[in-house]
Amino acid sequence: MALQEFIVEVIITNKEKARDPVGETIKRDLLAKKGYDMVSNVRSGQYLRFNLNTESEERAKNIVEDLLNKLRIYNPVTQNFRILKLQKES
Amino acid sequence: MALQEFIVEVIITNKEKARDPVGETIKRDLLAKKGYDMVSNVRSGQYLRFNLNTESEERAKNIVEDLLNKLRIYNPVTQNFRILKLQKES
Amino acid sequence: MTKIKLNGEEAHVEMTKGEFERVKELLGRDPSITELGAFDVMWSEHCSYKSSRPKLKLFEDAEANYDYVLAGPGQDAGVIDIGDGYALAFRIESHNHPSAIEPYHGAATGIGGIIRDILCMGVRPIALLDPLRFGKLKNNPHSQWLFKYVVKGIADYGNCTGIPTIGGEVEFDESFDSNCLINVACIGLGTIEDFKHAPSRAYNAGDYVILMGGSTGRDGIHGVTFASRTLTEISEADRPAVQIGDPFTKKLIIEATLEAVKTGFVRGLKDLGGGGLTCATSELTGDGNTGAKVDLRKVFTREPGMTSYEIMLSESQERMTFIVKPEGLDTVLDIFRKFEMSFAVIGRTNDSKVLKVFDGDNLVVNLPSKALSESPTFKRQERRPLYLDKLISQKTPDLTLDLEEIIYKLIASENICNKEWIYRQYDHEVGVRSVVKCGEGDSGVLRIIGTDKFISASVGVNSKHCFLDPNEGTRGGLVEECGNVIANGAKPMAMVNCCNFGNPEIPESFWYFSKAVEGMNDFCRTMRIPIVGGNVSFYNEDEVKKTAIKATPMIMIVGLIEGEKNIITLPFKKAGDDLFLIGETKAELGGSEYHSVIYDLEGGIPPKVDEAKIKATWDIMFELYRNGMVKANHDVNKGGFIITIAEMCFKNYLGAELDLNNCFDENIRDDEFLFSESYGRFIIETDTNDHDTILKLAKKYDVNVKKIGVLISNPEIIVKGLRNNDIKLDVQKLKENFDSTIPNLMEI
Amino acid sequence: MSIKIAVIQFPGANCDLDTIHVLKDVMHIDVDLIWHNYFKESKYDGVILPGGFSFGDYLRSGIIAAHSPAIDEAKIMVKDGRPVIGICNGCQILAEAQFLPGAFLHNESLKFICKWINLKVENNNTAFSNKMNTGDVLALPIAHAEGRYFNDNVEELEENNQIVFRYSTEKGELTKDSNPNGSLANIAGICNLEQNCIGLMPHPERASEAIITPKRTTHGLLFFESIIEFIKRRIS
Ligand SMILES: Nc1ncnc2c1ncn2[C@@H]1O[C@H](COP(=O)(O)OP(=O)(O)O)[C@@H](O)[C@H]1O
Ligand SMILES: [Mg+2]
Repeated sequence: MALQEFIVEVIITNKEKARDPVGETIKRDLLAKKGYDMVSNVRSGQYLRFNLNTESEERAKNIVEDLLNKLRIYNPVTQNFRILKLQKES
Repeated sequence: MALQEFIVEVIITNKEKARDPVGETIKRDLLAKKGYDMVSNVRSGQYLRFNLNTESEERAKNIVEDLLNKLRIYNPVTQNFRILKLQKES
Repeated sequence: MTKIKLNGEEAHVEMTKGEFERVKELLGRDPSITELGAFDVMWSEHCSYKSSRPKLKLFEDAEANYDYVLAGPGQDAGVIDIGDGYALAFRIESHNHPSAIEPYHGAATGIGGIIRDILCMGVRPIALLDPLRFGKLKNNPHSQWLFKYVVKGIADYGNCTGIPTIGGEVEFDESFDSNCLINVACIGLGTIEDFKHAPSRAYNAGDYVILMGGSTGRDGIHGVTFASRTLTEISEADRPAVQIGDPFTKKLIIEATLEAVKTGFVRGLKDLGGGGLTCATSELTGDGNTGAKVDLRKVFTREPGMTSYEIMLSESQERMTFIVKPEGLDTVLDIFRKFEMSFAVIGRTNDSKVLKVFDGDNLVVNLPSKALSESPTFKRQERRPLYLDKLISQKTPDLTLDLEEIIYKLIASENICNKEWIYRQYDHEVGVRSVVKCGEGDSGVLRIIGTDKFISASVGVNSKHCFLDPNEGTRGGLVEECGNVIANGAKPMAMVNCCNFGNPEIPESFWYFSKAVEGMNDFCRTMRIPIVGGNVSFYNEDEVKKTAIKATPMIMIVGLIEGEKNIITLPFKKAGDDLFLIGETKAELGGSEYHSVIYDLEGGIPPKVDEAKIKATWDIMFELYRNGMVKANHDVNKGGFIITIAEMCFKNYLGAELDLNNCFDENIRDDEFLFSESYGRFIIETDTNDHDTILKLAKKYDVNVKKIGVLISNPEIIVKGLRNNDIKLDVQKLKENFDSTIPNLMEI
Repeated sequence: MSIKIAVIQFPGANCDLDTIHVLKDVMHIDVDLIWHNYFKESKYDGVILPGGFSFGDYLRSGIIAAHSPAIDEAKIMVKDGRPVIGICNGCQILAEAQFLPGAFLHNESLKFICKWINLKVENNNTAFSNKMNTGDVLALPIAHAEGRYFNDNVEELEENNQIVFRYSTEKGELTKDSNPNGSLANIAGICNLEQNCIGLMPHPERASEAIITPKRTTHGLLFFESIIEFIKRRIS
């Protein structure tokens, strides 16, 4: 099968228990600067984008999941990850 | 109008023409060395998730765009941001 | 921007029409587009010092006049011989403009640049310093944002490369609101052998030219633009104006470079900074009186389709050029391979004295090696600003406020308060050399492992004083920075400076530069301190207010301490000891913190410097040191000696009882005495037994020395003998005020 | 009997030379500095992973170095009971390599912190603490951005005696103020079940010579002496 380029995007966030000082600080700043009290929560995380040449979207996703786990790109002790819906880049 | 809770997710990355040493290092020193040659590029970035109580999705998005700019959460000189499609959290 | 005609097309360049004519004359033909770009960049103010060079000629003789100076102005860094076979290199540079738009990456790449300058002297970078200027923090989110991310940028880059930031300085003042000053300094240590191995010149024909480090991208190209077409498809908007630093790669470059230098096969070394490969290849061959043939297709690029113009002018970070002996090529390349550094052999030197750059088969640059460094200079007009007379004639208002309140307020001022918020973020101990650490003394003191020698470094200047009188203010800055190293027991050895001024085309701005340089030159000649390097940053203007920044000729002094026992520290040690004020206190409140914090006043005559008196003060200090009589020392500057004493009380939580009767002359007011910023003063702690000897020495050296009090165990400062009521200050409260200012402003 | 120690040089390590300096120049121990790709365990009685920023600490402190071939070698050493010590970044690497339980997160303040702290000895049975007494309070500096220890299960660590050092006051009290980075239960150093693999965030190599310590102490030496003592006991 011909190879195609796929883009897989991943978001890694801290588990709730591990706290998220970045999010907490942004929230505190927002409230301190007033006018943004409608924001009730901020969480931060890490974003990674992989370009892969594979046979299918499915396969691309599987590879990324595999490398996230095998290479511990996220740390399962403290973090979760989520793969974003594939969006064809413009 | 009644307020509703919306979740707005943002991804901040360095502009494509700017370097991204984190992504480069992940690719060169981790993926390439562990045999993931199908990965042709890695970019890193920051992820932020805001919970807001507003009248509408549109308004929620506007507020987030406004605060990203006003509070200099991203720097337009070197970075871009992108708001993800609203996804109802499970 | 100037419009010129090149090959029938209209192009926009930074250079003037006259300069373009000069280029054509030099070549006897039209330049190629790559050559034009090369001249445009190399003849820019930043690279060529065309406005400042005529003035900086004053400094040229350091190498000839001081036997311990190994490299003086004109080299990538100044280098001195500190004995025992060791060489010390140091330099200071500005990164103001990039940091003002992107504080994090701007400051980080500033650190990256200064490290490269030191590295290309063949020595290991062992310390960083960071004198900074911002607008006031209070009620100014923009200043807070700049300050926060500049400090983080310096921290992340310095910490990651494993070079301790051992000191710095910061002032907050409205004139820096939109144009902050980010100056960074680096010190390197190596053997004299190391230094000799790595001249930044290519002296020999037949050596290999190697590019090592990060890949070459389109960053930082200040393009010559054509009216009718863009240079490449990539539009300006897609080019990031500010570069992204990569401290990890820099760390590997440092280690790989030092290991390569140790082999003895490296014959020349040059970093790639402003002007990129153009600057590196032309300076290596031009200064070495050789030529070279270089092929740009060998350069490893980050993006496809880069033109020769772009490759030659790219300012991508983290790259070095090596000139390597043919027989050592494999050895050197193996070292690069070990560190997994990218590299390319891009050419060879020859004795043609011509730099030929090929893009595959196309000859794109064909210039005499020296041509690019032969920029024209400008004789700029200078004129003293008219507003100064009015400013200087301003008087200190009558003293009606409570002195205690004033002191509590002064010690909390942004310019005086504790700077711990900054240096806690810096790894100031990596390298296991830091003996006097940040906040523990007036200077940073490093040991030279394996010897009983120590170096001391301090950086700064008082921008308010320089604004009112650039000559006195600059000489004052020298007194203060020398005073800082002397306070820790060191002898000042050499100076480097970073001149931050406004637009040199405006006579008033150029006058500031001119007077500052004259001040530096006069002082350093009189005091026998070699000026071994510098950097000039012009065009520092507030675009909103259309005014220049306060003139800031940043001074860095490096000193030497022989023997651990001669290191002096700042904190008071023991109740019962005597306190002496060394040096004369005059009614000099012009440009003081007292004026600005208490009266919001910017005027008055700033303190004057009398070199003869300063010399005598230093002499007596060194004699006191030789006699082992000084238990603590801190020089006096912003806020006056009462602030100095308070700072000395904090660490060991001691107090002081001062009796100022007979200490100051009749017609000086209490506030003038307490808050004067007269230069060249120290507060020292001594044993009561030494009292008489000290006063005898004062006579011998004809220095104003007054016992002003004693240390007490109760943590309070009591001041008697004023014309007003006695003062009683709580050391705890002083410390709280001193400590809380920056955290309160920054940590919301 | 000659004892030989290895200090691994990961790309981006920056306390490697400092550690070598203390072992070699101050303690006169036979020690090699070895580039991570070249490290072979068989010649060594113990190994130290020094501080710094391996691979720039990009992605997460220690994670990329945890995939280095040097870690496979170190694993052999952990298994057969030789001391494997991680200091600061080395400690983060050992956690990412799962030699040690838990993880190190960004400091609560989100800032890099360089300062002297007090460290209380909780377990003096390990390869890195046997020259100390339980309850001793030592002066050491920290210098890190990601030092906040986290683990799902502290009780288990406590039961197994895996908490070796904690941040404390000068008197040994475990207060919130004495915890510089928000570490769980003030934890500053941990070990594996066998107590031969230890990770410590503070820097003993910066506290081993009186001239560079604020109170002229040399507490850092106790750590390195413990390694030697552990090796001697093991060999004999
Ligand atoms: N920008 C900075 N970076 C690092 N250290 C700094 C900075 N500014 C001030 N410091 C440190 O804070 C301490 C006090 O600085 P300063 O108030 O300028 O000294 P002085 O008492 O000589 O005027 C010194 O150790 C100095 O090195
Ligand atoms: Mg001082």
